[in-house]
Amino acid sequence: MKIKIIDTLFDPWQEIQQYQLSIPEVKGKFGATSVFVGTMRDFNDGDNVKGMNLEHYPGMTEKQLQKIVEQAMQQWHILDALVVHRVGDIFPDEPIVLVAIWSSHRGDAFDTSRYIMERLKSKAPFWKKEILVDDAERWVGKNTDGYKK
Amino acid sequence: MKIKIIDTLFDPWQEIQQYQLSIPEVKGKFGATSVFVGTMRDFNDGDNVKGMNLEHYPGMTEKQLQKIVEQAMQQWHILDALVVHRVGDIFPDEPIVLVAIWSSHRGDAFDTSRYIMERLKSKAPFWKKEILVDDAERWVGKNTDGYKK
Amino acid sequence: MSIKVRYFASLKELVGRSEDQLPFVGNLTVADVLKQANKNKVIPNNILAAVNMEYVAFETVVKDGDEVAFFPPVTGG
Amino acid sequence: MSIKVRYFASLKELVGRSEDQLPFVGNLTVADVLKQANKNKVIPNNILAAVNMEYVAFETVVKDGDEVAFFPPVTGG
Repeated sequence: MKIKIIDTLFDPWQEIQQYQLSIPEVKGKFGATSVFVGTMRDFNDGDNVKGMNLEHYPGMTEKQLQKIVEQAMQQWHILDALVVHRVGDIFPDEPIVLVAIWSSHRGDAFDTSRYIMERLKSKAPFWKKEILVDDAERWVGKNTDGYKK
Repeated sequence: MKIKIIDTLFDPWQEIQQYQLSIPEVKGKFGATSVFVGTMRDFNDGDNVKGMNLEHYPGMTEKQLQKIVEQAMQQWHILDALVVHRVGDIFPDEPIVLVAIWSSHRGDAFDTSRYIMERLKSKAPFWKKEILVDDAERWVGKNTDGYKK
Repeated sequence: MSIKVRYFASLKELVGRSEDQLPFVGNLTVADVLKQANKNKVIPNNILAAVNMEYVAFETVVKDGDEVAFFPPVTGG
Repeated sequence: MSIKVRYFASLKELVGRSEDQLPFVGNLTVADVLKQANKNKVIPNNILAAVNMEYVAFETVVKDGDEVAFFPPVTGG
């Protein structure tokens, strides 16, 4: 399992490739990989957004993410997990978060990646401040529930 | 939208990278990417498996996959979709299927990728024949329901 | 005037061929086509059918020039 | 003998600082700590609290040396 907070641009697909190479013990054992990537959009709540600053609580963030992944592992059979989250200045089209789950069967992989994303969005201490096109800044108020349709 | 049947080894992460570069129109618009990769395991139903041959019905396979993606697009708001499926001889640790969905919001991306995988597993005309370690061959009988826990 | 019949996967192995050409005689259902092309074979009852690459019920009536396919439950993905 | 108090995001901007050091006087709850450190401020009522990087209820009693953090609802991912 790996949890990584980074303050520079990352390529989620390269992160997955590299991490998968580092876990040869799951080779031939995993039949399912479920991945979620959250990417910055250039709009939110009806406004054009030109950038964002992502603040976090160093130490607590890692601790809470660790806990979330462990809670998932108690509910589903998974082989490995990778969570990468960006902090600092972020611009549209840049990835913010990556969750990748390896498991034998697809049900576990799907359920776990979604569970981790929902928990991360409600429990991991990250805060987004958006910079609008007119340079006005605003804190994002609340994350929405991703299970609702 | 792209649907691709291939008979050679592919790297799912590279496929996603490349496809994403080919759809600049969604840049800044997608906030969520949900990906599923199905990979060949070296065991199934309690036996060690050394290889597999994947047969399909050329023409009908593409037609049914197209239909499945269109049905998903009627139910959820998605921006783009990529489906890649391998046919022919496949060996353990090689990817079999890739489904990638781009959408504004994560709920749609998660729901769509899972829906497409379930429909693909029950409707797309592919058939797996496993080759066991003693060279015995057997057809896989039935796909299980991935929504069950 | 004919119907093309195709078989896939384990069913292809069971019937021992991948294709038949049946003369079109009118008013045949998909079930009739399967029976007519495989007179002495016991066909598993979980077989699926498609006409022109779309899933159909076995009661569907076949038209001249149709491609009728039979195959076991699919196992891709 | 002290308690470290930390503020994040919009709450940090509201209180105008990121940290306080409070003397440990015993028998204080998390709610007391917030009140004591911000006597003349109206604090939004959706604020969350953590002690030593774990979420806690505002009734939790604080121990000497604890790090108590306050912040708005999280918005990562």
